[in-house]
Amino acid sequence: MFELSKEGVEFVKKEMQRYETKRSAIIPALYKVQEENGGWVSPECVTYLSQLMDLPEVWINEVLNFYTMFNKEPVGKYHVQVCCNVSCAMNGGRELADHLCKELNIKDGRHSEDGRYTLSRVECLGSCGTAPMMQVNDKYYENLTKESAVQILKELP
Amino acid sequence: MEVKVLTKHYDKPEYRSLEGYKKYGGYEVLKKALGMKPEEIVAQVKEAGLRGRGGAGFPTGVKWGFLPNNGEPRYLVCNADEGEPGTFKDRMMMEKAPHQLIEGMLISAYAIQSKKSYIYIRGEYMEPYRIVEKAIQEAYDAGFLGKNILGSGFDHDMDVYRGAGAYICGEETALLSSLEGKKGQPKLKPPFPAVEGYLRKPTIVNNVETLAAVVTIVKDGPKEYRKYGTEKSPGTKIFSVSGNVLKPGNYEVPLGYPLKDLIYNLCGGLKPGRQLKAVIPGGSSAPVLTAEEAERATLDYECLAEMKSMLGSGAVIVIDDSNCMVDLLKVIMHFYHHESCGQCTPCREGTGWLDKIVGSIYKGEGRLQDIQLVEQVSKHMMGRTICALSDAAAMPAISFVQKFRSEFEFYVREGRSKVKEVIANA
Amino acid sequence: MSIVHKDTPSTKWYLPGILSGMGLTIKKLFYNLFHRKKMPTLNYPEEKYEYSPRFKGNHVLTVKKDGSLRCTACMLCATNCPADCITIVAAEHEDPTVEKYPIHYEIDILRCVFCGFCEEACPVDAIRMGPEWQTPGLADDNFHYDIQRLAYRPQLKGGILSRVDDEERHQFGL
Amino acid sequence: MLKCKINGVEVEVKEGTTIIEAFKIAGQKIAHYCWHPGLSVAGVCRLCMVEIKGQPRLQIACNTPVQDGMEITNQSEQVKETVRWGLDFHLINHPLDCPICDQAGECGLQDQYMEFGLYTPEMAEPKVKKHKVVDLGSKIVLDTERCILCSRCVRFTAEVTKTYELGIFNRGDRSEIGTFENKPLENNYALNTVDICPVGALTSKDFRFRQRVWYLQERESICTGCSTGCNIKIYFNEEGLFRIRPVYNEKVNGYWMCDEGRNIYKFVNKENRLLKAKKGRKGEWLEMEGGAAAKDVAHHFKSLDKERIALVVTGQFSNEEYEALFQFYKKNVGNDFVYHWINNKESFEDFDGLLLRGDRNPNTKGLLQKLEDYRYEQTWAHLEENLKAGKIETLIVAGPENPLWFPDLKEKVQQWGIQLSHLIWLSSAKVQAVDEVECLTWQIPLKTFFEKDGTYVNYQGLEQKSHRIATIVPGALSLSEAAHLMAGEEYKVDMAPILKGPKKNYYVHRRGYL
Repeated sequence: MFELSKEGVEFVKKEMQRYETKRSAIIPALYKVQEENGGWVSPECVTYLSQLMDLPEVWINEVLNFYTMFNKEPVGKYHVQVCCNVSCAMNGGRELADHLCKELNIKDGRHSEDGRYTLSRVECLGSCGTAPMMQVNDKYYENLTKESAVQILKELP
Repeated sequence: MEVKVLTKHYDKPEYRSLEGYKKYGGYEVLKKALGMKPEEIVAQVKEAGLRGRGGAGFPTGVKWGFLPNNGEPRYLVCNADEGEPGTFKDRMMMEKAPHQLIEGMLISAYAIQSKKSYIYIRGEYMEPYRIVEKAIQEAYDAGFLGKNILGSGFDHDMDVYRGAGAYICGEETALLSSLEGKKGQPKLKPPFPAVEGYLRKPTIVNNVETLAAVVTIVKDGPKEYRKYGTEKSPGTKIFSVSGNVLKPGNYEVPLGYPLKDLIYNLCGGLKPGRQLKAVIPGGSSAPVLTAEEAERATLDYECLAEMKSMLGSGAVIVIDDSNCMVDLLKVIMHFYHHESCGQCTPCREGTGWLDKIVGSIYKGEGRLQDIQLVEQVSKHMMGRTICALSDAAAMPAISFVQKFRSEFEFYVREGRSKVKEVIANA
Repeated sequence: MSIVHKDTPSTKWYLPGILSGMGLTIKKLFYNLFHRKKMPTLNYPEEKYEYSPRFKGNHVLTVKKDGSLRCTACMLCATNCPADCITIVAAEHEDPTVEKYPIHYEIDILRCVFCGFCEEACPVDAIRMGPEWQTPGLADDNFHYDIQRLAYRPQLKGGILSRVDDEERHQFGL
Repeated sequence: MLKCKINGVEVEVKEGTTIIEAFKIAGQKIAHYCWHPGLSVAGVCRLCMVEIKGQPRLQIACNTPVQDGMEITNQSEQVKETVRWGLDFHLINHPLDCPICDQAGECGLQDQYMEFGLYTPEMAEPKVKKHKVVDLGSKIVLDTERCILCSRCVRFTAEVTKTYELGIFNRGDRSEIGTFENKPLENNYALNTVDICPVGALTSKDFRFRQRVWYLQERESICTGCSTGCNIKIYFNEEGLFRIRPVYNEKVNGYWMCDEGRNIYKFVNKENRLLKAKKGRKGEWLEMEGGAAAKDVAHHFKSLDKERIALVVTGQFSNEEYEALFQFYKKNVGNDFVYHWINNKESFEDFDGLLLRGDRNPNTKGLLQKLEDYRYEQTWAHLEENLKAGKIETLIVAGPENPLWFPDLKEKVQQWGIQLSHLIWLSSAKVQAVDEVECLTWQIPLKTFFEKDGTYVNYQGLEQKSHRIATIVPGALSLSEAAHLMAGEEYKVDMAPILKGPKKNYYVHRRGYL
């Protein structure tokens, strides 16, 4: 059974006050839950959040399933998102993703075998001028080459 | 040449903080604006002919004029959900000059007499989110936000809201849905957000660049603003250039600037030995221009509309002859398939269908009639839905197929790309 | 209508008629004795005539690869039947990919006019009209053919495979 | 009032009317899936496109208000082309499993395809796979592949019942209707979502696979499940009744009805009915026709002590029947031992806020009025007292149509069997307890609301007429017929046509083509 930490509960309560409707707090609350649940939101989290926020589970689940930044399944310690949209594709974003799959031992196209990395090919991240690029968790890495990307990922703690 | 009006001080790192911003005349315009009547500011913006920089190009002053006078609380929302492939100007503006945005929002909020505003930032922009959040805190501490701002009796609260990854939230009504904590699905129009928006209250949604431009208009007056640009598209605009150019990046140029100059002068041209093949002038949803059209095009709303394309958000994607158009269309179609919110049937099913057709052509399993089918499906997706996402998907599809038909036909017949062939031969 | 019989020599004297008739019989007898393979008659019931496969005889319910009934109980055959001779009772199948199947399928063969409309109406090739045509029986025999008889009678040797396969269709996403 | 022209037909509509409503007023056909008059406007199916003179872009009719002097058409080539493509967009990912879909025959996609489609599909790509046969509790099965995401059901649970069970998850063509973690959709109005679903995505477990809809006839009637008196449509054929759906009535039920009310058809079907009249007592019953039994009662009546007779009535009958029964009682018995049997005293005044009322009788109000008219003012306690004291020997009981809603039925009947010497039991339902009584009993089968004409007064005091449709149990009498026959009068028993023979394809009958 998932439960937020005391500080997390306080954060959600505060967010519910912060906006005009408490429904607006769903997205921040889901971010918090995702952070505390190891990078993804499980159905139990939704049930828990629905009780905490006193909102129908369906509302939370709809939001959870609509937005791409909420993970519906467990992810590795580093969620590597490689942009494969037009500008990046033209500058080798897709090849970079394939290369990373190979280098990081990602067989099924999602998770590396040691569970450290999860790779997803995502749509435009708004860094087209510095293509190709990737986002690891919150942080942007731009103007990559195959070698530099691997190096960056390998050097992560 | 670049004309730096908005981006004048962007090269100075201290411009990001309140102190640095004030050093270069920050918040002086706000003082001036608070001394004016709200109607005067609206009139000035109207006179300056400022058009929305987010994509649709709707005149900002006219939009403000739609607000009903029914005494209901009004909201101002800044659309910083920059998701259009090829666009990265708002990110730069928020990172480099958050206070410029806040000042612009304060002036706009005063002009429309709104007491509460939100900045909706796309979820992936964690860095800009932190910067803007910090800037707002600074502004509160300095008394630029909150009760009785600068002793004028004008109260205003500002907050940031972080999205969670949905291109469609860049559409204003979808953004408002998202802000209400719902799925980011566009709402039916009418009623327009200016009448019934956030929480069914009158709401104005403006792009980051638009709101920042309000500062310069109020600062120098509409006449000065009109000095740049053309008659119908006045002012300067930031263009995000990406793709196969040597120096991609954001460039502020007056509207009406020739596209050719942007590519070859400011951006350093193409890689050596490459020919220009096509240019997407306004983000991935704008119809593509051929090289020949790109030579003629000037960057303003009218010229591009005449060429059946659009200025959009000002994201210029330059494509050279090493790219296969089938491949690029597949990437673009996959994007719209991924991002359709699923509300209206033509868009929900049409984007998926286009993605599958183009995908099967790409895999070499296409039929000749598929090319025509792409056109037909796109044609019937256009103008049939609540928001413009289905148009945004249909327009590139139609233009790609029409302008590069021979390439598509070659691909269908041979099951491989013409371009790679050409390059190999060369 | 009245028939006028006129006496002619050939009818007045019966002997020529008998002789010519006997002549034909004897000719055929000898012909058949020497050309036994060309004989047009069969020694029914020891010998049976094979009709073409397109003959609309007794109904067959086809089966899937696993031997279960192909029929989805859509009732289109029953709806289309001009003689109202098909009765189907549908039920929910345990397997969600099958969803609906008939627990009871009955054709009143004495009402059936063998028009073949059921075969035409069937969307999944579940009912066909086979080449069998002998349906003798006594008055108290059961002429309501049930699933057992329609799909698994011994003559069918474990059932006839349907041409329409769900798995293949799902594979191609149809 | 605004004037507008719809396909050339001039109509006047109220201010604020949308074009689609004007189309309905003008009696013109318009394709639509997501719009439902009882729900908010979603505007997502994009099928109700119309061309307005002077506007270059096609507009959706459901969200565009009529303005004075508008000329609107949906017959132009442009609109037809658009609707055809709109339909194609709906169909490209539709699984086309009509053979096993319960909606086939009343499906919006089929109807519109016959109207606008009739083309060869151009979709050559694989369809999107989603979940099939999702169990949504005891009432409903969901098939997300068939779903066209019109969001009617989602809006229903959000706006009408406010229970928020359903939602649309994911986005683009991966969107799916569903409940959170397959939680059951169990509210008492859930089956309305099945009614409003324009395709076969939501199907009712109760009706699932029992009949193809073209084998069903439909007739309007009044629900006798509670004192609200919802207007209903009964679907039946020669094999019996199969389902009930609501019919719009602004004053009574709007567009909806409760799920409990939908079950009343079960008490009309033969399995739960008293099929033959019986005379005798436990273990020694003599079967006879209803009329004969009533006449036998009349014959026997003379030998009974009139002062020791009492009448028990329930609120399940029509005004006309009460009138005839009380007339009979007044003339032939004359005492005022008439008692109103209230089934569920504790929950009698309950109301769930939407439609369902605690008073599970269709005509309590009518009965009370008639009791007042005849000045029958005895209380139930009085009956119990008299029974205990042995002052009553014979009881005439006009029993319930639906025994489920009379929880005290068994106990009462057993008690009467001991206390009485004669019981005259009038009811349409098969009641096990009555078969086991020890006193001399006549059981006379009655007609249900489906088989007789009658007026019912609902809780608001609104009189609603229900008409006879067909006969299920041929020997049954209405309460008034029974009353006349028990009085010894010669009376002709009238009957609606009996349901027999093989079922027919009623679509051919109704539309003239298949």
